[in-house]
Amino acid sequence: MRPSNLSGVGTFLAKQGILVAFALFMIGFTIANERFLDPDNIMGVIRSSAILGVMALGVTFVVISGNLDLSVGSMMSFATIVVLDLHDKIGPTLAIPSMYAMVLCLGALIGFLVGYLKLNSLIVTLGMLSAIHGLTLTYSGGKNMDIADKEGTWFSVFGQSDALGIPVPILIFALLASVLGLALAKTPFGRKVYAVGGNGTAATFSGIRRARVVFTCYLASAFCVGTAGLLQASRSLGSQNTVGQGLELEVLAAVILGGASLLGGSGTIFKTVIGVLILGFIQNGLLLVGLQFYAQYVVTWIIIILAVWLDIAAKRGKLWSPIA
Amino acid sequence: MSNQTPALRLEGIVKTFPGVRALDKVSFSVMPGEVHALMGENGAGKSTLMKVLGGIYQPEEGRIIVGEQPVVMTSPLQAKAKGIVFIHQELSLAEELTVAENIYLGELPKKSFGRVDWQQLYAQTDEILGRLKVGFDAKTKVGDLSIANQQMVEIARALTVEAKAVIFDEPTASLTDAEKVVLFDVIEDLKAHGVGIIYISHRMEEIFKITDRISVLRDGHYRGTLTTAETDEDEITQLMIGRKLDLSRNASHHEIGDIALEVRNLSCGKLFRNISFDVRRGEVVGFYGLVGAGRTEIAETLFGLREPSGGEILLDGQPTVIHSPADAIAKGISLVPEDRKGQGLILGMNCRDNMTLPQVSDLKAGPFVAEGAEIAIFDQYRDRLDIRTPGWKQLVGNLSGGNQQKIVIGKWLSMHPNVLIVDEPTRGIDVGSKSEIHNLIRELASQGYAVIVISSEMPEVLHVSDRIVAMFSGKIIRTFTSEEVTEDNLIQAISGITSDKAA
Amino acid sequence: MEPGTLSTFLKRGAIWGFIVLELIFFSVAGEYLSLSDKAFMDLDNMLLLFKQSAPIGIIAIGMTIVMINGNIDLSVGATFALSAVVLLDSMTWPIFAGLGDGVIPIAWGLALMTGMLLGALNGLIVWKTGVDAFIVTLGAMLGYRGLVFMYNGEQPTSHLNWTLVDFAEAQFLGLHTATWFLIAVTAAVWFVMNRTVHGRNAYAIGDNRTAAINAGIRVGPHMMINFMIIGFLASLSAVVFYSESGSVNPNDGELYELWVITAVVLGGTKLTGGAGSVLSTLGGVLAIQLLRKGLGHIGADTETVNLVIGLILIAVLFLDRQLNLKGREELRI
Amino acid sequence: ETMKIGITQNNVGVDSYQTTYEKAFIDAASANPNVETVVLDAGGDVARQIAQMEDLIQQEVDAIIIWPTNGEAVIPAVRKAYKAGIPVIVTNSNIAEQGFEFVKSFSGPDNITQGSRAAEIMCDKFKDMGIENEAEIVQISGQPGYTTAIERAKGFEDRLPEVCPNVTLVETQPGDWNREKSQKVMEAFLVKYDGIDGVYAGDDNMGVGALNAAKAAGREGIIFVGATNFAVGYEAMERGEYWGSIYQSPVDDAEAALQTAIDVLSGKDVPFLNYFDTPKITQDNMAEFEKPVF
Ligand SMILES: Nc1ncnc2c1ncn2[C@@H]1O[C@H](COP(=O)(O)OP(=O)(O)OP(=O)(O)O)[C@@H](O)[C@H]1O
Ligand SMILES: Nc1ncnc2c1ncn2[C@@H]1O[C@H](COP(=O)(O)OP(=O)(O)OP(=O)(O)O)[C@@H](O)[C@H]1O
Ligand SMILES: [Mg+2]
Ligand SMILES: [Mg+2]
Repeated sequence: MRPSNLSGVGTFLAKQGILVAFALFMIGFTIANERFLDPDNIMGVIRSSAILGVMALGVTFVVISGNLDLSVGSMMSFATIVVLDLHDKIGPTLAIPSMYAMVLCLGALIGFLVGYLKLNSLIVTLGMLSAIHGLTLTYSGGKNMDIADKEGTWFSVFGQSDALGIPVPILIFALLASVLGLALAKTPFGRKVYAVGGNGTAATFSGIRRARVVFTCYLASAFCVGTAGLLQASRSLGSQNTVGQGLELEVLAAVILGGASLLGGSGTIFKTVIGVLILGFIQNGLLLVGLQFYAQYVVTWIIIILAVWLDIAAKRGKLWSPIA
Repeated sequence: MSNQTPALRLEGIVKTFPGVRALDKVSFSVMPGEVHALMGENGAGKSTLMKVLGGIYQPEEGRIIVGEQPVVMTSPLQAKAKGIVFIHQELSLAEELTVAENIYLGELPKKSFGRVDWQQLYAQTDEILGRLKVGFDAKTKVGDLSIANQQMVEIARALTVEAKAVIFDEPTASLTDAEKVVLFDVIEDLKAHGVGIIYISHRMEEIFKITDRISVLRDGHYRGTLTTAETDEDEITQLMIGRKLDLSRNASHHEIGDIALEVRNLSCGKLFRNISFDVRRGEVVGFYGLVGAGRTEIAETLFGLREPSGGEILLDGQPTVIHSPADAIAKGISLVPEDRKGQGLILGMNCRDNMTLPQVSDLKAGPFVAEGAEIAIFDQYRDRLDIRTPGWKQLVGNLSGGNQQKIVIGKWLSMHPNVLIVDEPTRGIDVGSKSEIHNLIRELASQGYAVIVISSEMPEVLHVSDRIVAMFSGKIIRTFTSEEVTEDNLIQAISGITSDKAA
Repeated sequence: MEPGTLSTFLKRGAIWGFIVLELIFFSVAGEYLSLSDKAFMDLDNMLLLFKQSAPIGIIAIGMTIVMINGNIDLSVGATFALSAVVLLDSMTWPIFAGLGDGVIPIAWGLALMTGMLLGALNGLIVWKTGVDAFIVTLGAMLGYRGLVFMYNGEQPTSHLNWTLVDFAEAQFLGLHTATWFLIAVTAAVWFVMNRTVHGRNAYAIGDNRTAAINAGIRVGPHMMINFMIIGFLASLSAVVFYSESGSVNPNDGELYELWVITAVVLGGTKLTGGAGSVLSTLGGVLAIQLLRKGLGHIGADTETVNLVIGLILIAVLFLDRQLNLKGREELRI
Repeated sequence: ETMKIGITQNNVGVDSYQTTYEKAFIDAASANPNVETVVLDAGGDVARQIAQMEDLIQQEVDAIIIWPTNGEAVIPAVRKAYKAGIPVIVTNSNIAEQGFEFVKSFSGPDNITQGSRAAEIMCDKFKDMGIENEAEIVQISGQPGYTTAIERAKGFEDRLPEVCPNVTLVETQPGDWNREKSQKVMEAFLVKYDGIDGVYAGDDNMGVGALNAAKAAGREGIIFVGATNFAVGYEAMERGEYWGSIYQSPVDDAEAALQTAIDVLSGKDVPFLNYFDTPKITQDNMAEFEKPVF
């Protein structure tokens, strides 16, 4: 076959449409309000996106494996409440691993149901959304959970302190993104995740233990959710039962904005991070511009569609869909 | 014929994909009432040319002329309106719908209020199915049919409209002989009605049997047109691959070793019963039978995909239970499945990753996949199987059908299994590569592998096998050695005519 | 047999079996746990069940066809609210002042138009841009909600018209007005999906879009029609519900999309498209409503309700899978 | 003879006020041997609340207490109960006037007054500090669309110009009763405005969220005022970081509602508007109040 020439720039645009979209928004907001590019603001946005971002990393695995996870929001509330409660009961050093253990158990349950029993992930995780919310309410008795001694605990390091001049949540997000990004892109396990999501039957025929892969993806998701809960708890040292409510859709939006297909088999951690940042900066930028929250809704709607449209239009080389 | 106007004509067609110039100024025409073969190696551009004709792809250059009118076709709908019917190489069916709805997909008969006229639909469908002499009816769900029967549903679409031209893109790849006969009758019939037929196939005997002329493509270029009656296989292959083929069997006389795989009284529900056979190292055992005979199911059971309801499997004399494909692979069994799109490949993944998928856990550099080793494996089998792709990064879904099949074969060969099971290994593969794959199978045997070949092509089974197991309706009728077997007694056995039963 | 007949109905029987289980359980448990002297399976209570299922049910029927078509619509909750705002607000517009109760059909018409337009907008975007319906409607879920708030700030939009309330509360042949609408919608959509060319093409598109395109089906318009139908049904649901309640909060209908999708999937419709049945969706809706009602009947508290509803959803799915297992000889994939 | 009382609440679990209310209600009911209760929760969904009203009517309870999700949408459902001869008591936030003829009594706090008291707290503090002529404030309101949120914002916005005409309210954004959301909103406010002197939040949960944002950004001296004092707010006041709020007890709220229902059923005369008092609480007078339990 003789290769036909595509210009380097064209290929780059086609592959990274989402990055281009991202750059455009940043420019737009900067024109609208010069404080937008203030380093403090940028740091602030990334820091407050970190919690959503950490969750999105795990969900990326689940989505690439061809499944959904709508339970992350309520599981994050659970993690936050549990770690705050245990903080006062058994101290932070034990509270953190105990919280992770509980959250991983929930992840394992979902992974078992979806992976091994092959139940539909949308319904299973929607069911878990509701069930875990019930669990959280039962656990906390429906009350806010607050750490008694807010000044005297080192627990706040995860959410509130800086290291190397960078807020710790951002460092944790970056670290997790690098580790999970490498795991997905470079390890045999990552390859299997793509295979299972791309064509589960063919993956099975290739000797991949599909159930195990799906199970592990949900464990990864649960681990990320636990981390998000930890960051959340540490950031505010107190929480409502509903702290994570509704985050599932935001997380999903970020993952999809990053270009992962809901059908599975495509997406990357890097793009998810971009998706998370886009959402974070849109929210922040619109607040800075001073739009009413409902005007923000409308603008977010338009931006989400434009961003994804730009992305796929660049990939297919045509603005309009060829569908008749 | 030459003083007539062609039914349709393509002139100077150019079509490129990222990294591939699939068609380079190709011209081609078909006369009314002519069966015109389109031949070429895998990836030569046959399907692409036909997709241009069918309105699925738009060419960058060139014209399409239907009758005497140049036309621009931007959608399949327009092609259909111009009387061009396209029977696709890859099945293009809605599995949840019925046979009738699939045959009339896009043109269901209407009554008032946009209602479907079911009576008319079923009447028309029954008539068509009657002509095709198939064993299923109009109301069957397509997803419940075997691949072969699904192919017949595709073919049935050719009979639904007043066609000027019908394109058959490898219609026989998954048909058995009996169904082929029906198909050829249909083609004769269309021909008699003055329809121009474009027929793509890699099977020489079919080409000689039904076509009038043969056009050949190579690497996206038009290579010439031959009159079937005046040519022979050698000339065609020469044009296709630029050299002559040596079709003789490598008479490598090697030692037949110990029994690698033995199956005793294996049963699986209603799918097959009391199956007993063995395969020795260095031996190729062919399985031959009609569609639905249960060969694929045996293979799937051996590969851990089905739970046997009775019987025993012994590997190297040791009774084993095979729990899953992963388990089977660990025990040295490989399976090249018959459905390459559904079971063999991950279309959205690149060539290299597909090929190394079963061994990806073993190819490690530290915690990561050793991509260099992967590329080496890919390169080795690309050369060996002559896979046409711009590079390992190409998505498998963008390869031609035959090249996809080669990826699947490469994937399993690279595992160096003790027992290799290949199910319809050369479906859709061009003559050159086919003989290459046959040689490869023989060679593997000579290296001491035990090989099972399931095929619906009698020449293939006869060509590669040391022994042939004939199956009918879930049972083994007879096992032939290569000395005993003849075409006649094999056909008898697989049709359920039990004259002498010696298994 | 044509598609959509009794046998397919029974084959997807898990949801109906589950409804029977629920009825038995709550009847028995109600004897011990309920304060009420009335039986759970009291006729009036069952009639109420249908009525209370209508708001979600009518939308779920629409979601079934969109999902069969291979798409999804997450914006239904917002469409529901926006149509309600139009319905209630238009009755107070000065131009209609002279009409008295004659404004009612006009307000209905306007609300239904609103839903259809919003649906058409979604459909058009999906069709023309090729962006996945999930993303388009996820965006629209926010965007349409924003429009609701823009309309009236954060205030509820209200207009109580007692004629309308009386009509909505009426019972004809024992069934409430809302129930009649639910039945009519189910029947009409069943007809469209199983008897018309549009319906069958919608199945084909969801099943195998490439095949549909290759067969010359115009995929775009069919998808758009289905989005218009679901938009219409979301506003019909609003019309039925708000005729009776007369006031809409700007965040009404939030999370409806998730409950609607749950009902549809419980009814056996595939998320990937191509398969699904309107009648089974009705079963899914009834099962969820029955669960809520039953838990209220036996006095379960908030935590328990959340916990149980979640676990039951999963249990139904499990039950359905067990019923549909083809046996040991099935391919293990 | 026992009284069967049904209650349909707004959205238990969304914040601890409602949860504490539910607990207190159940406790109060079980302390009274003559009362049996059916406790339902609408989860914030009007449709579900109307269905619950219908169910309660169908179960023939003796009285119904409703915490309306929407003060107008529930009127027809309330009318149904009225027609069925079941007395209805509205709790916490009232229904619209059109429905008054179908209910026996309203019991709860006066949200408008709460809002205006919060404005007074804020203004008084600014006067103390001597910045009542230049102060700039921002508002973080409750869940958009909820009566309580609307009324508290309205009370505040109407009263503020009366007491402190020169204080400017520069921007209002909703915090959805959510501490985390409120923290994000405040972060953006801090970037956008350099001179914020005061923050009014629809409840202390959100107020503390805003406080956390200010602390993280190292901005001191901002006056935080909430409405509905939560334990977190009380603690922040103890630490001197948070200025004041409105003291409102869900236990009082729940007990008042139940008592009203019992009184109605026992044929006693009850006033139609049965407000319980919600006093101002600031760092100055907080010693007079117990720390809230929620
Ligand atoms: N969608 C696509 N994107 C990129 N390359 C493509 C695409 N479709 C086809 N090609 C390339 O175009 C060339 C011609 O493919 P085509 O399918 O026409 O071959 P073919 O002659 O039909 O082969 P076969 O006999 O194997 O079916 C191949 O190299 C193939 O990889
Ligand atoms: N006429 C038919 N109608 C419906 N289903 C059929 C029919 N023929 C076969 N099947 C189904 O196909 C299965 C057999 O498949 P298959 O054709 O793969 O068998 P096989 O012996 O491997 O043949 P081949 O390898 O030629 O395809 C059976 O389980 C049966 O359910
Ligand atoms: Mg081809
Ligand atoms: Mg087979």
